Amino acid sequence: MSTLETASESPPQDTTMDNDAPTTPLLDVTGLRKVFAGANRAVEALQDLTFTVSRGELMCLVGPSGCGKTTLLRCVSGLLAPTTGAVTLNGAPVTEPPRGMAVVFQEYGRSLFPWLTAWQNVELPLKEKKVPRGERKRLVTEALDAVGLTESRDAHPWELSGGMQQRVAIARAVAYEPQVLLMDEPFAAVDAQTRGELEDLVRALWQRLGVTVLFVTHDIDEAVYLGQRVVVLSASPTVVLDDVPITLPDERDQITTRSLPQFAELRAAIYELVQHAKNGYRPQPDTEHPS
Amino acid sequence: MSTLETASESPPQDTTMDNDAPTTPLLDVTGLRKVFAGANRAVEALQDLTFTVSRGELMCLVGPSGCGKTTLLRCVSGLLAPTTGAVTLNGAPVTEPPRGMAVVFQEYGRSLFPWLTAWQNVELPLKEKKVPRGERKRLVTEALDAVGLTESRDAHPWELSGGMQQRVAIARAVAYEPQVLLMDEPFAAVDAQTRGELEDLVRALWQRLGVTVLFVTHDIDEAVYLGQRVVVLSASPTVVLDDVPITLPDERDQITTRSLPQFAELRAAIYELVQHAKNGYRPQPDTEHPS
Amino acid sequence: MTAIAWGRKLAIAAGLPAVLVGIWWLATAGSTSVYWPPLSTVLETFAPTWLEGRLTSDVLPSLLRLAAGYALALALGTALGTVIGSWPTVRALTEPALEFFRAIPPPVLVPIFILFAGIGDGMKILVIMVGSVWPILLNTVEGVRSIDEVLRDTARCYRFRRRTRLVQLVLRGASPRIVTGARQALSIAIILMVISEMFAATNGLGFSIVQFQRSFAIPQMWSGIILLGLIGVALSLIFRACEARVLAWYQGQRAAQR
Amino acid sequence: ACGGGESEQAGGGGTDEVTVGVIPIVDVAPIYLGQQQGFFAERDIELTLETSQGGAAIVPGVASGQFDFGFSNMTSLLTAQTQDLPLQVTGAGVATTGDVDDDFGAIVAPAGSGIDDASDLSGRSVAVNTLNNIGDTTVRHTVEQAGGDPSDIEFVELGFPDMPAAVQEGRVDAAWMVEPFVTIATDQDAEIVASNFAATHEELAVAAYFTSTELAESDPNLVDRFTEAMNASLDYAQDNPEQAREILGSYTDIDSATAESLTLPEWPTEINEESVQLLADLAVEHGLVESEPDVQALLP
Amino acid sequence: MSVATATRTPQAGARRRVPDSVLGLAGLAGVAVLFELVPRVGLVDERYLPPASVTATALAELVSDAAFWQALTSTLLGWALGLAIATVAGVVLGIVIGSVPALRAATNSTIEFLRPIPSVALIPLAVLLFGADLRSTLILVVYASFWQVLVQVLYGVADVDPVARDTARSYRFSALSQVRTVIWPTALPYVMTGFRLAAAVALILEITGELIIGSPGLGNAIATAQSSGAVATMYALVVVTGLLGVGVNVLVRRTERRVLRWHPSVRREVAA
Ligand SMILES: Nc1ncnc2c1ncn2[C@@H]1O[C@H](COP(=O)(O)OP(=O)(O)OP(=O)(O)O)[C@@H](O)[C@H]1O
Ligand SMILES: Nc1ncnc2c1ncn2[C@@H]1O[C@H](COP(=O)(O)OP(=O)(O)OP(=O)(O)O)[C@@H](O)[C@H]1O
Ligand SMILES: [Mg+2]
Ligand SMILES: [Mg+2]
Repeated sequence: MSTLETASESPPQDTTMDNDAPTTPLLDVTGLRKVFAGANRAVEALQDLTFTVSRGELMCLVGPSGCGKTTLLRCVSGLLAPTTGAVTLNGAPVTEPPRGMAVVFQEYGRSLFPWLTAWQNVELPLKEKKVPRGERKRLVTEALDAVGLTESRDAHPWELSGGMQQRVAIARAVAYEPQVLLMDEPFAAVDAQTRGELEDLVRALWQRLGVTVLFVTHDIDEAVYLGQRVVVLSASPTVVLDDVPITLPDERDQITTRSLPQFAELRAAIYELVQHAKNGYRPQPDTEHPS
Repeated sequence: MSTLETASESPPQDTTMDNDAPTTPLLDVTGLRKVFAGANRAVEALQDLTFTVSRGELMCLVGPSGCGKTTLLRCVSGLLAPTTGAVTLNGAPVTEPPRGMAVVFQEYGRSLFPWLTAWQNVELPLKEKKVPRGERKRLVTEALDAVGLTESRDAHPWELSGGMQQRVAIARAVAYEPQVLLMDEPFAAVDAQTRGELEDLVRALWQRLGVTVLFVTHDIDEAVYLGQRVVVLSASPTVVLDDVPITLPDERDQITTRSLPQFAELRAAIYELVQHAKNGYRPQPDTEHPS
Repeated sequence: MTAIAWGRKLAIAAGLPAVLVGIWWLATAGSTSVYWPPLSTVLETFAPTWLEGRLTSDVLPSLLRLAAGYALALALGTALGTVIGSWPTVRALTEPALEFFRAIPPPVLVPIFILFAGIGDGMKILVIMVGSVWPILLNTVEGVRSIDEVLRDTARCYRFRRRTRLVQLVLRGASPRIVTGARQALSIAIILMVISEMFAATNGLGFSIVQFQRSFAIPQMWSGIILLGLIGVALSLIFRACEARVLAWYQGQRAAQR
Repeated sequence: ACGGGESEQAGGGGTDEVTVGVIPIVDVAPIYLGQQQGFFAERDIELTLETSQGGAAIVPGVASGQFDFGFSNMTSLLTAQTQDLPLQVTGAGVATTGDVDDDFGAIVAPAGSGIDDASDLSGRSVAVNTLNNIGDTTVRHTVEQAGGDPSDIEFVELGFPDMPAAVQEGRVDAAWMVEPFVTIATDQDAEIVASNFAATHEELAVAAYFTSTELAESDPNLVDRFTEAMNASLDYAQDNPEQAREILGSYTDIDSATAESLTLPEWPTEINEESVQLLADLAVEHGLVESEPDVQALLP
Repeated sequence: MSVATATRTPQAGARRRVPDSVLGLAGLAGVAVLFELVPRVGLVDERYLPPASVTATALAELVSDAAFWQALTSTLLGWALGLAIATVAGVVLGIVIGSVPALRAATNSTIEFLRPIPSVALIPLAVLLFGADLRSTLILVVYASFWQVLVQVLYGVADVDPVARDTARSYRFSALSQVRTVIWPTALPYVMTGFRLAAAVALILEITGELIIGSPGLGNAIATAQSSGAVATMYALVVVTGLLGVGVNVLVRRTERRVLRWHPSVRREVAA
């Protein structure tokens, strides 16, 4: 599996996000609250979320099922208006999807255009970005190759297995070379081996392009392996339970990193946090860690 | 989380499957081959699969993404006609979905009826099975409770998170009390903690009702933890790569079982097999294990 | 496809019509009723009535007007439907007014069309268009409204330009329903082709049928009705060929064995 | 109301229910008047009048026995006769005034159009309500008699109500219309070019009441009573034009001013056979029918 | 095209306070103004297309006339009856034909043959069978509107999600339950559209039938007004038919908002 070796040839990046000093937070989420008011039930999905993400950071989000990770990602991407609170990207409030952002949706199957082949699905956003034809062809080929779908490039989504569909969605985001990458359980449907390869793909992309990544996952090993930071969310109504810095070396490797004792420690700590979250533990105001 | 304690009250089971001696294989898959012939491409998803599953067995299926696990499950369930080969259930060839079978589809989102609430989705198959009202109510309540969705019972699928949708699909299968249960990556969208609970739910159901379970997963730990046997499939075009018996004690437990040295061994062996499969290794005729 | 498969297909398609024609033939065989002439008589009059000159003098002009009216309806219906389906406000604003016009019988509207478009082909094309635009419009609106949200979000995230969004998301997403509407509009257009020729016409298929009817040339009238039906079948075959191209992905998806 | 065959004999003391298909125009004023005056009730006929847009619905209705009687123009009846429809004329309906300057049907052209008499119509477009019917045959005949060439007139089919507008806006060069549209059009600066009915034959029988041969044979008594009542009505209308104008308001929406000024037709009780033969000849000549209609058989 | 943005952002939510009914009335008022202006500024002659105000006066006269209400009632009755028959027949046959592929293949050519035959061409036949009474018009109404429903239902049935269909099959839903629980809900949006189309077509045919055959009703009144040159009265009647159409649509939309609450088209607009 190639890892997009052609880093140096990537096109000049969109400038909208580069006009700030590199240390300022790129993304600022303040007091975010979202209530879904349906006809017969109102659900407070997010109660009060506040955190920041610096430029070029790789942050993982974990939390119990249904706690509001998808909702948070949709607010950050400007697809959903929060009930109160604000999302600021690069100093500007986010009201619609910002330029240079790519999202891998949890509902990967529905996010692919059924009338386009795998190749066309990956290519379309590049066309939109006005990437010249030759460059486009290279990016699409590489992305499909990186996710192992070279042979299925002419298949329509409904001719692909679940995992293959998900990989098309990943290839689309990867080929787009975004500045901000939001991924919502992107590897849920692929096998362990492929998963490892895709994890390395994301890290390679992140290191090569300096992308800021928000990565939602249920796999705690994955969160620890990938992230620089892991934010743990409480159960619904959701607040931030903890923000764990991952102090592993930057050069990571599926075998060695995962066998570090530090890895096991972090893993255990976060597992315990999620368990707490699942069981309804909520931080008291001014309390930092669960007992 | 309750574990459907009311085992003794379950209704008398359908008799179609009980007329054989308990040692005969319940399910017999012979020379199964499936070619998808599209307009511009033909894919040989399954090349030649042969295996049997005994009554009351819990078998896990693993294999690289896109190798044909879903296709296999669909052939077994009678939803898809194989190109050649045969599936026999209880001595009778399977040509349409047999009685007393439940399937949890990989595309959980699309398998829920959007016009019904979570409760109604779970209840509908029971209505079809003519389960009396009171009994039905009990089964649905218990199943939703077991997957932790008691509070969202009146929500429509699109008001639920991905993991919640998947749990509704699981609850539907569980409440149905099937004799054969086919599950296609049923826990892909739920968090680690919930996943463990659901694994225990499936094992409890299996032990209580003597269900025969075919369980597709990407998580090798899960396959080892759950199964009595793990069948490893090769990459496409697919054959059976290996059939690993899981020699763990029948009483399993998330903490102790997973920390058994035997668990780690099995896990490592299967991981290696999948890796082989992924890299295109195929068994030579009369060769049993990869080097 | 093999010859046998083709044969089977043909047999299935032609089976029921053959039975129905047989019944018709038998039921009217000895008929003396002026209005139900024997089918044999109708068929005998078919060739002399239509094949000797009327094909170019009446059928062709009708078909040309039909094509023009239908094409306009298709363009207008899709365009308007896309706009109305995309913005709920536009829909709320225009829907009652459109429903108002939709409920008015075309024959009653003809005098107004004559006022604006005269009595030539323009008026007839207008009648065909106005009558057949509705199924396309309604279906387009509903199709656009029900496009999958995740797909919409995807398009927004990747910041598709208006044009791309229109073509790749809205139109293609709604295309199964647009095609449904177009299919329905086709037969309505044929009906309106006849109705439009009841006003200020001097030639045309509908005109001829009405003339036969008025001069009590019943077998000829029946042969005209049969011709209309045949045209309907032929056009629907053409339509299906187009549909198979435009909706290949959709039909594949719905038939997909997964 | 349907099924004339079942109607009992008047001798039985019952009343016959009779349905008549008519067109809501000036021509049928007598039957409404007769109904009002009780001419039908006197003869044990309970009359129901059903309005249709034209002969296209009335002729089949009568032929199939759904209407007992109907009202239609003579050329339609002649055409139906050649197609072997079992119809029988029972009595006169309406006829031309015979006055070429003042008839209830006329060819009308915009003022100053250069069309001064019928011969000027050659090469022009003329609107008629239905093609290949009494309108265009009589117009052709009129043009021919005036010395023009009828072969290159372009006839256009247009409903009477749309004609005044079409003439005024120049969509057609001229139009053949009947009352009240002649009055409406002339009120709007159009001019009468010729009166085609009167010019064709001064006693032209334009339309008639008719029934099916079946009813005529099975219940001649009823047919006779209907014809008697009808003739009484025609005479009454002929003698009381003011009442005829008045009754228009009951079954049409013609406004009263127009009703006052429009030209009423003649309502004789006799059908001028010679004029019908002329219509038959014209129908043959202009290719409306393939065979010679049997005028004798059609008329009572 | 900012398809979805409008409803999502909170500002837009605040802007869209104006209720739909008000917007709809505004739209109708716009049409009325147009029809007032077009003849007034002399685009067409007032005598042939009277301004809206003149038509309104004629309409006011009409509604005070008992005969008008009689005509309206018989039109509505014939229309409702025909529409009901056509809808039920169209839905039932559509589901049966649509869910049995062999039937679909066998009937296809026949359906395509019958559909384009204009109801108007059937008028002589209808008259022949039933004369000028209600049933003739009823036949026309049913014949014409039946196809509207049928075709929509056929396409609706074809729209069933394969995964949902498989779910129903795997739980061994009986054929009838599959229709009730999977096919019907999927086809429902199509049925709605079919019904809306059929409602208008039925009204059109009811009125055209009355117009030409002469069975009692609004159409007959229009014919009388037409042949008397009473232009304003005629347009007043036309306005009435148009308003009937608007009324029907309001009802359908209401129903839709109730029964299609789960459908993306509705839930996006109601919730968000
Ligand atoms: N459109 C909606 N209408 C109503 N409630 C909603 C809607 N979308 C989400 N919710 C509710 O909001 C809560 C959070 O949902 P969300 O999808 O963000 O969870 P999640 O963290 O992504 O879960 P998962 O890991 O299972 O995907 C859930 O309780 C869900 O029921
Ligand atoms: N309807 C179809 N038409 C054509 N090809 C198909 C179709 N369904 C599946 N395939 C192909 O068959 C192969 C096996 O697909 P399948 O869905 O069974 O894989 P899988 O093992 O379930 O994978 P995953 O773990 O990713 O879900 C894939 O290569 C896929 O592209
Ligand atoms: Mg989620
Ligand atoms: Mg799969």
